[in-house]
Amino acid sequence: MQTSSWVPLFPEQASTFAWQVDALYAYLIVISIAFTIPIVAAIFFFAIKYREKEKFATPEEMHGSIVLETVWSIIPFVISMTIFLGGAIVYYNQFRVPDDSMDVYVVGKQWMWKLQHGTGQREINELHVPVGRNVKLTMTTEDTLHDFSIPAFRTKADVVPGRYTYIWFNATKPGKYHLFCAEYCGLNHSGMGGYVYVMEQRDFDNWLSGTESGQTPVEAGKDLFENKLGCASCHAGGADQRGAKLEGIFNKDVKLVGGQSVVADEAYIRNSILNPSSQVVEGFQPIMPTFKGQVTEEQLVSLVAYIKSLSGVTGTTTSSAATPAAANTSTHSNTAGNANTPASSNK
Amino acid sequence: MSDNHEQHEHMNIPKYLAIFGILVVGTIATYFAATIDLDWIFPGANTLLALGIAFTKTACVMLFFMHVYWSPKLIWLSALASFFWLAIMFSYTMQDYFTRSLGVFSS
Amino acid sequence: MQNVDAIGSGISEQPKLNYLTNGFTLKSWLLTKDHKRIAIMYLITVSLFFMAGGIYASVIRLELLTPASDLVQTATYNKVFTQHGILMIFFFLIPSIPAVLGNFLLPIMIGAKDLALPRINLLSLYIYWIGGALTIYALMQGGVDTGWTFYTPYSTTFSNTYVMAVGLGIFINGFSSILTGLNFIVTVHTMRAPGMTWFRLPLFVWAQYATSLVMILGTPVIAITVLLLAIERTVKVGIFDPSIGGDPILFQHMFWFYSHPAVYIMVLPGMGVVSELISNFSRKKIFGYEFIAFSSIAIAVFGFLVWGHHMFVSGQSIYAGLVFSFLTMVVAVPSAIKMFNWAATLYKGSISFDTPMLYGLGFMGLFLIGGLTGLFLGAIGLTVHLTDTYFVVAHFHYVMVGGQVIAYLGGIHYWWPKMTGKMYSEFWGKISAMLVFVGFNLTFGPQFILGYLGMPRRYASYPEELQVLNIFSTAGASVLGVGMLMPVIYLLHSLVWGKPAGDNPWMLPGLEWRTSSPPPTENFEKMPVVTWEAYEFGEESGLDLEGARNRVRPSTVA
Amino acid sequence: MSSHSDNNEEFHYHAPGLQHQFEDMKQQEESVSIGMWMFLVQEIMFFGGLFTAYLVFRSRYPMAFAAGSNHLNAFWGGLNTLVLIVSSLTMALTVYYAQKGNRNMQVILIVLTMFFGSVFLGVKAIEYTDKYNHGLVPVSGWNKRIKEEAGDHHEAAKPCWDVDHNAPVVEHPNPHGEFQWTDCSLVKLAQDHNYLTDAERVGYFNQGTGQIDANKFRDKVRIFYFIYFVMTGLHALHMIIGLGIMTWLLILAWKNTFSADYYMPVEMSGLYWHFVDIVWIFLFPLLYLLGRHFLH
Repeated sequence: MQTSSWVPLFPEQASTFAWQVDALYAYLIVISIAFTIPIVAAIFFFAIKYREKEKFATPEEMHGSIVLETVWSIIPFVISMTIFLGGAIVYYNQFRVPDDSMDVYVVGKQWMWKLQHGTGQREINELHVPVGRNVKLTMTTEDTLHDFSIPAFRTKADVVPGRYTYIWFNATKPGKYHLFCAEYCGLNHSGMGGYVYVMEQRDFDNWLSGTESGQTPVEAGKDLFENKLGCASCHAGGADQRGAKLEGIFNKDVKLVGGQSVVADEAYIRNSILNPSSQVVEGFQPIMPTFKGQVTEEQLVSLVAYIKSLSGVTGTTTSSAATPAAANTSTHSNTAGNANTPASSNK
Repeated sequence: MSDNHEQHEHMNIPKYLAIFGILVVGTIATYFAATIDLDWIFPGANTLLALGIAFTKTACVMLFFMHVYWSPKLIWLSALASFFWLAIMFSYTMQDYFTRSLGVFSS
Repeated sequence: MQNVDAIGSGISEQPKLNYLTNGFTLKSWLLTKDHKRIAIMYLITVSLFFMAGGIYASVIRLELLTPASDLVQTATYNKVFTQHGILMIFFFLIPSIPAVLGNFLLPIMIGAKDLALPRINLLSLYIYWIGGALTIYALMQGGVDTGWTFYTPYSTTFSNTYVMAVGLGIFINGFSSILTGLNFIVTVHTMRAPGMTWFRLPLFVWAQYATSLVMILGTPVIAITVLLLAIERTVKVGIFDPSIGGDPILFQHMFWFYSHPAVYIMVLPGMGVVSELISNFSRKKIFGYEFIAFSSIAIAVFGFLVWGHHMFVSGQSIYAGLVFSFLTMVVAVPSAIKMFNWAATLYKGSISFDTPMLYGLGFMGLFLIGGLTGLFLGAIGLTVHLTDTYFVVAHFHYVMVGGQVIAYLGGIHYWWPKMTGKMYSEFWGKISAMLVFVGFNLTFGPQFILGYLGMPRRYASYPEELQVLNIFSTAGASVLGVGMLMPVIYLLHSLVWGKPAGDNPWMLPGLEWRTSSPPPTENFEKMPVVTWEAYEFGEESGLDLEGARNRVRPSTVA
Repeated sequence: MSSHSDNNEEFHYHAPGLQHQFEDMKQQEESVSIGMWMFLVQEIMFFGGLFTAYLVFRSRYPMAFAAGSNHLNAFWGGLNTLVLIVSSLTMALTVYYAQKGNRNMQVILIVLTMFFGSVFLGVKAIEYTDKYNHGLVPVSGWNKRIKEEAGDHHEAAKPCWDVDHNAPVVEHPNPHGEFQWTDCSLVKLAQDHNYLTDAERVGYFNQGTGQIDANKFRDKVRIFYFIYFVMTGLHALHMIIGLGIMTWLLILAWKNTFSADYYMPVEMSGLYWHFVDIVWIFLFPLLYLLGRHFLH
């Protein structure tokens, strides 16, 4: 949807079967026009030609015509069958997953997408894929129904708890495309989305081997908070937000479940990101997932800096407590799995 | 149109008792047929037999106790249509379940 | 037998006792068994629900004026679109034409004194009131945010709003529509006047009959589905919860088994009204009467075979998707037949452009678009892209509003003189019909483009590049809103200041035009005997056409 | 319409119970009869939704359904079927005698019908109580709470596929009134004979160890019991409504209202009563008997 026109009419075609969907769409538009114009023209023509000349007239009586009825039953039937066939062919291409696909695992959760590449890299609300490769998404959800939708690729599928559903695509054009959740899933449904980045293979390899960043820690943290990690889906939004309020908490006392209270310093913030259930703020449910293994120490530092900035504290000094010795080592986790298993152990 | 005034002349007490007898025999037959393992014929043969008996009993009740046999076509039609619509609901729902790739990993 | 010339020719000389003047106490209304009074009470209630739903609609459009979720909070927005859907579908669209126009006119059109089961009819009104009151109560307590589809497991496990109360309201309300349908079927079978054979029935009656079949066969299934949902939500047994063995998609099957045919409950009566309007205002026998009549029945039957097209991407099997796609294509044919027959009816007619006819022509245009975009959504490969986007929203509004609501307004204008005995302002009627048509297209036309661009439905905030189209849509909605409000004003105005309409202002042959306006409590002075075919505009109809022409001639001929 | 007479002008006899909107009794009877059948059609669709749920889950988890079914008491279920059939007969005969205008037989037969209807509900109550006592109500907390006593707790820990169906039922401790299930013998059987469906292979077993997971199996049996309770509960509700109708009919019959000319209320109530019987004719084999043959 990067069109520069004033009002976009078509989303970008960015997958191998996008043109097929568009062709079917165009075919249907042609058929619609082919039906609409004669009918509307006939209505207008009759309405003018046979308009009332005298009140309460009795126009010449006319009887129905079996021939006409048969003709205009069969023609729409035949046309609708061609549409069905076209739809079936396109559908076949959309859902027949090629064998040589690169795997990406997707877990929906209110209200973020958690993705993991077959090679172990984790992403949240973002998907980086190389151009020209078949990518197969194996998807499920931890809670309610969601729907993984990429309009530019013309594909989507519901994700269903307790099951895997699959979509695949082969991106044809590098760029940044919208990713939506298209099945209503509760409060922040419209915020549950992000972007799909299609990259040249070389850039993708670079991306795999580490992320580059030219941002300040607060900016990087803001980006992580609002987009990449999706923290904002629970920790921002006003009175109804599900997570604790973060504005102005830095260096203040926080009451925890169980009656204790702690000072919200850097160590506390960092611990809350990595071990959310260990210190739950009073009045909230322990529903926050752990981000251990998904954020690098670098990113943690940025996040802490950003959360501090919400309290008006600037400066990016990191206290020693928040920055252990291994601060800059990237900690991509290769353990597939935890996230891919919906909570089934509540027996 | 139904002629209710003649209707009761179609059934008399011996006929009612005969239908009742069929129903009782059907019930007892269902019970004992269910204790015999018919899976050697094909899996689900027991269920099919039980449903067969149940439909026979239903037919008896509807035709004779509910006087459908002597009723106008509309009543026949509505009785049949309701079963037809049940069949639609069952078959079109099950065509999904029987052809769905399982994909279930935990339930 | 019946002197048809005596009635149906002019303005009554002295006020006769009619259904409105037959008793003025509250009790005479609340305990009435008169189908016309029940219809009027339905009309008032249905209109209130329509206005409430309309207010929600305007909040939705105003919120979507800007990409951010800023006018109302996201949580509120979710409740607003849910409640818009619930009120409009269950409490407006489903009862609108059957319970208001059908109730009022079906017995008169077939020459009966009343519906066959008048007490059941009153009972259905009370059930509707109880269900509606419960729903309104739940909305005032805090509302519900599941979407009108109540998809599990969100509605059973995750939503912490008033799902139970609203579900109960819908459960109760369902029985109201079952009883109405039951009553209509019985009435059409047994209460037709002498000479009123099946193929002399007005097509409105055929459409009501087909609708009633759907109500009887479909509505019980939504009742049981909502019941299961309520039990699951209260006591967690797991039938829809996959973590303990259930299947959320089963809910969708059971829900759409009713809710797709319910779409036909919402549009078939509209088709019936439009058949009346097109034929009567072109003063010409409808083209292909039998084909229109049987296509209504065909739609009612085939409508039950296509529900899976709502579930193409839900995780239903690929094979099932293809079968449902195929059947969806088949069900398009009867609708196409109706459309062609309506257009052919205009040929060589004598077409007058009174307000009801403007709505009738508007319906043809809008339903054409609604029906054709239905084909887009039946083509399975294309629908993968379009499911749950604004394309779907635009499509069903074209069918529901462009179809049923337009037909309902047309019907109200058409039969208003009969119902009240007063004529509304033709000038304002035409203005409002055109405003509705223009406003409607401006509102929902851009949403097709938005949908193809991928904007998902039920979004409180959306990407910025989509704002321009949303602004068009909101602008259109305000025109539509004005167009919808105007009839309320001039119709109410006509009640007091309107000119007496006369028994048969348009000299039409239907039985409803052969009794006084408003009709007496038992509809006819004497039981009518039908000797003419349906839609007979010539002298065979027995109407005093020449006399009527002479009366108007000096003033109309230019 | 053939049923209308053309002589509207004449005074005609106003039959008792003829409502104003009808021309004659025949039209009224026809209307009421069609109306009742339409009502029954919608009742069939109402139960149809539940049968769909039954079908879906039974085809998925046949062994869980068979196991759950084997713990219903087929004797009580069979007895109830017979009781209902007898009540259907008495109802049919009530209509017969109403058409003959025989007041005494009507009263006796209606009382008998109500008696058998009440016996049916009584037996249902016994069955429900039994399920309550044995922790088979599918809602957690709605079962009898049995305190855990010293030395008792190992009862629950028995391997769940070694169940002797002839042994007396042992009460397992159930301090919170949970749904309880310990009998996995059918899974074992089906595993040995290679009967299991794909859904069952995933649904009953621990994916890590490959062993039967008693908790996962219990969840599937709970769905059976849920469907059992909803179906029989709604059926019982229809029986209770039926008893109400019978009471009304009894009063009318007592007043000698019915005759060869006017017996529609009896006929219509009879249709309802037979319909409720028909539902049970299907519920009995589908709920009580479906897994019986595995025990022999």
